[in-house]
Amino acid sequence: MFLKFSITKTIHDWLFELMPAGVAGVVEMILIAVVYLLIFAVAGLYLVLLERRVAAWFQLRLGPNRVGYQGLLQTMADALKLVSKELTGTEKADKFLYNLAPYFVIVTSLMALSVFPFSEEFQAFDINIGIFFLTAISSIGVIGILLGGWSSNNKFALIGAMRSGVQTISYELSVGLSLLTMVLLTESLQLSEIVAVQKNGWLIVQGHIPAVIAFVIFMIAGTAETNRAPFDLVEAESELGAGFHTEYSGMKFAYFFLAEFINMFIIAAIGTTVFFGAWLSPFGITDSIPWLGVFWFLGKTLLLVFLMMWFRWTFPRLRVDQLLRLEWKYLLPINLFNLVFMAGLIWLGLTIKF
Amino acid sequence: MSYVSEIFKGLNTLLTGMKVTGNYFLHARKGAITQQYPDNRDTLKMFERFRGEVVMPHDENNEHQCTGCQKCELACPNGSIEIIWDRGIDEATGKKKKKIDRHIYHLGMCTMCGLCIEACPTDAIVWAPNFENSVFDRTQLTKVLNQPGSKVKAGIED
Amino acid sequence: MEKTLLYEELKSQEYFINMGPQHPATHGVLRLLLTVDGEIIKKVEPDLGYIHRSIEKMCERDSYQQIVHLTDRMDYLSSHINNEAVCLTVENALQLDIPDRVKVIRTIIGELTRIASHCLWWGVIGMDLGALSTYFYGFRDREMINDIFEETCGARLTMNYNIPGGLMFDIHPNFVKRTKEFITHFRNKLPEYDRLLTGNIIFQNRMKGVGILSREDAISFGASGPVGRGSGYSCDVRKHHPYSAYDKISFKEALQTEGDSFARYRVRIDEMWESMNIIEQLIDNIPEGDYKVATNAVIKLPKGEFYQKVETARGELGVYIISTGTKNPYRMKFRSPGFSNLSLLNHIAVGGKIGDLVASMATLDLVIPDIDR
Amino acid sequence: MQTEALQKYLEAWEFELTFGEETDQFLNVNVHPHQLLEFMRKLKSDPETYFDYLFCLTAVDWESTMEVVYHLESTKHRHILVVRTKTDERATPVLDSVSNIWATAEFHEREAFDFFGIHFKDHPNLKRLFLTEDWKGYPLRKDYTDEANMVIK
Repeated sequence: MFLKFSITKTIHDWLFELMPAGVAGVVEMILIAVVYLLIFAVAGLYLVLLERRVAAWFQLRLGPNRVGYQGLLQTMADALKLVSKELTGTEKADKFLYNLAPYFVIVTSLMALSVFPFSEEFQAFDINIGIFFLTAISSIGVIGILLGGWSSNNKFALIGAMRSGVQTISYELSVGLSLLTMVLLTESLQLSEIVAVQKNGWLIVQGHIPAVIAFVIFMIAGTAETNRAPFDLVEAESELGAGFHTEYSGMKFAYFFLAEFINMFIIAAIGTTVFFGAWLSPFGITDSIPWLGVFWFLGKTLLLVFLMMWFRWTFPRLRVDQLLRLEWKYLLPINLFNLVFMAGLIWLGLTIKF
Repeated sequence: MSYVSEIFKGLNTLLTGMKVTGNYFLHARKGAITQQYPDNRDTLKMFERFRGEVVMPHDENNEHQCTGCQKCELACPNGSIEIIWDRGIDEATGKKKKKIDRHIYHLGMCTMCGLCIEACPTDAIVWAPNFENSVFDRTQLTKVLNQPGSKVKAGIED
Repeated sequence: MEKTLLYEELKSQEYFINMGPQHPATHGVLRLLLTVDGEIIKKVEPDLGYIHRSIEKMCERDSYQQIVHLTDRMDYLSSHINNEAVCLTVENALQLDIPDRVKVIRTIIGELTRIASHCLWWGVIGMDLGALSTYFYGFRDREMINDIFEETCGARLTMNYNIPGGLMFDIHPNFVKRTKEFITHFRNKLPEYDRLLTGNIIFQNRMKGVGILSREDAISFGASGPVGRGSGYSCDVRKHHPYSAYDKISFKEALQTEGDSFARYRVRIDEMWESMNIIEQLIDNIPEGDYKVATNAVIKLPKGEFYQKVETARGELGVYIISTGTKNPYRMKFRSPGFSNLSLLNHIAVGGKIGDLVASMATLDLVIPDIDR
Repeated sequence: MQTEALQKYLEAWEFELTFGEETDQFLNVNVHPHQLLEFMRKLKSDPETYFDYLFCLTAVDWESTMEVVYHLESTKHRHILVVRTKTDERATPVLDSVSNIWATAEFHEREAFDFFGIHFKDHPNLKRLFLTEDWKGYPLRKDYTDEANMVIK
């Protein structure tokens, strides 16, 4: 078990004092799960709100500002509405898969969250294959999308699902390769190790040119992997209506919707961890106060999230063949070249370390 | 080499676009073009020529200027105006004269074309800048324009 | 033997999609029956009539003044130009001498209408291609024009400002000032349109080489307006059959020769510049005079046939009146630009992807009430 | 070509044509339905006339006869001609389709079929365009009545 608790050390000790070790372990797991679920249900909702407000500011509007102070409760109200809505569906849908699909999507996106180092102590699982785990998990979500699109017995949904399959499989490569480029620097897949390496300077500084290239590719491919504009062919409102979730309503739709936003958070969080030193403060200005790490982590992540929102509200959508051309003709060759470039840099010892 | 320059050119166009939206984002505070409608009701003022609905102005003596000539009814393309009239005796001259009983206006059928107001020889009906025309029952959209007990102003001839 | 069987199973099948009548890209209640092979379009068949009101039949029972307001409801984005078309037909038939003031005001408002329509189109084309912010930027500028219209004639969209014989009432005193303000504002904002969308590499890739229409096909399909001009076919009615004040001003006809969606896009952007030039030529010297000439309360057209072409924001609108000398037209036909432009959709969309269909449909700039008269 | 010159030029052709009055806005020419297709082909292919742009195609119900009116323009010479053809048959008037000469005629002829019930021979896809397949009658004909949907003033 790769549990690492310090800030919650007291709870951990108390639990193990109270009951036998096996039971305590299970109880502890459940506690972690509940805490993470709660935090990220709320975080997902506020990401939705953030997106709506940011979109409004890009578009000369005000955005939701009615429910609560400055609309802070707007998405809560939306969630309540979605919970109370009737779950409609197509009659000829493959019921089992149709109902299963949303859980695939939401569960995988929640799973990925568990490995992030929010601060030095606040990390649920610090597994030694962290990066690998993240890339593996984040691509499972596409199964949910494929299932949802295929089983809802709707042609628009089917087209959306097929596009999603094509897109995620292609862009998975770029995400993996650009992370691999950085792993060359850290020499470890474990997230806590990756952060530890960055105490000598964030990886984007350490790796300079190839790191910046890797970051740009990572952001492009990451946006594509979360199916967000300009790569939102899966939903492509003006082409496919609502795409793969055309036939979903109520809470099932909300799962897809929340998962999209949590996925966006995940991509931004990976970017933060790998390129921008996770919870490390710039130049170590707040090293003496460890709990501020959470603030730095979230701050950097939200900046990247904002960048993705900026993409979304500026760019038109690609066509499906252009999407693939971008990946196979541009991103992948550059990425492979970049990998060699980075390896060369490390071999020659040209990285910047403070 | 064109491969590389192509990429840089492409990225450059994308950044140009992001600069435009980013600029709007930074000036979002004062740049909002939308209105918070029910809140700004007090300050919201329509232009004077705004076509909201047809009304018949009455003066303080409860007198209007409609002689019941029915030109508006004829001009209306979709039958939104109905005039119910009879012949009454003019008090001043003692002659028989056309008099409106009810000037009925179906707001629900009106397309705001303004032909009735163009056609009116005595300017008895005018546009009102009232735009909040929604009601719960469609029958409420049928309005009687002349107030009860009103009569035509003296000396109005068509 | 087994190999062919496997091939039979793997062979792709064509399937139908119903795009519309409720679909975000069809901008109204247009229904397209698509035959698709995977993502590739094999056939597009429009199904119309969801909002057909039979305006032509209604015209047969209406007087000539009343017909004008029905035309507002055809191509509602260029309602003023539609009104003008009917009024011009009636005025030509009656051989009325229209004051210059009316002609100039009609031209200015017509060009403002064109800019407003193209602004909306620009916002919507971005939205169709997934760039949602353009919608609001386009609407911001269109809103200013709508305010000008509202101040002058009381309505924002279905204006009904023209009557046979002139205008319903004179322009508002603020009209000139506001129009000038708008022109200065829009001259700053139009380059922004280019920076945000025109230059964007994704947008160019989506538009270039998509929905190609050759010049011969454009003429054969009766394409007009920016669709025809995007194919290098000079079809501007304002140039070839000038009406109102268009014969007194100088302007360039926006022409592109590529014939693809991007050419049509460029034509519309260029047209906005040209429209601003036209307005600037006219706005400072609106001649004094009457804003209408008196007509009979009941207009009776002489026996005969009258045809008038005008250039709306979408192309050539024709008004064809057959009169038998009564107060109603015997037959009234509107040759709407959108109807002809829609008929070539199948021609340009086949072979493209579903995304291409959306892109080419956006550059055709269809307004469904214009097609479903 | 000017109107008179055009009329002269057309008169030289071997068709039974009757021309409209001089007061008309454009040059009107009546052609017999049998000769319609041939005449139209010649109008388009002859380099002197070269009417390549059919900008309006419509039908008119003259109570006893059905008439189809074609407005033609040449994009090269910029002259306009109105071709009209009449048929006495009212129940199922049949005319030749010009849709293989001008592609735009396909939709316009479908519209005319939809509202006037004029059948165009050799039309690639002649079916209701605006109205539903099972619609009874042809609404723009003068004798069409529909109590439910029409408001008569």
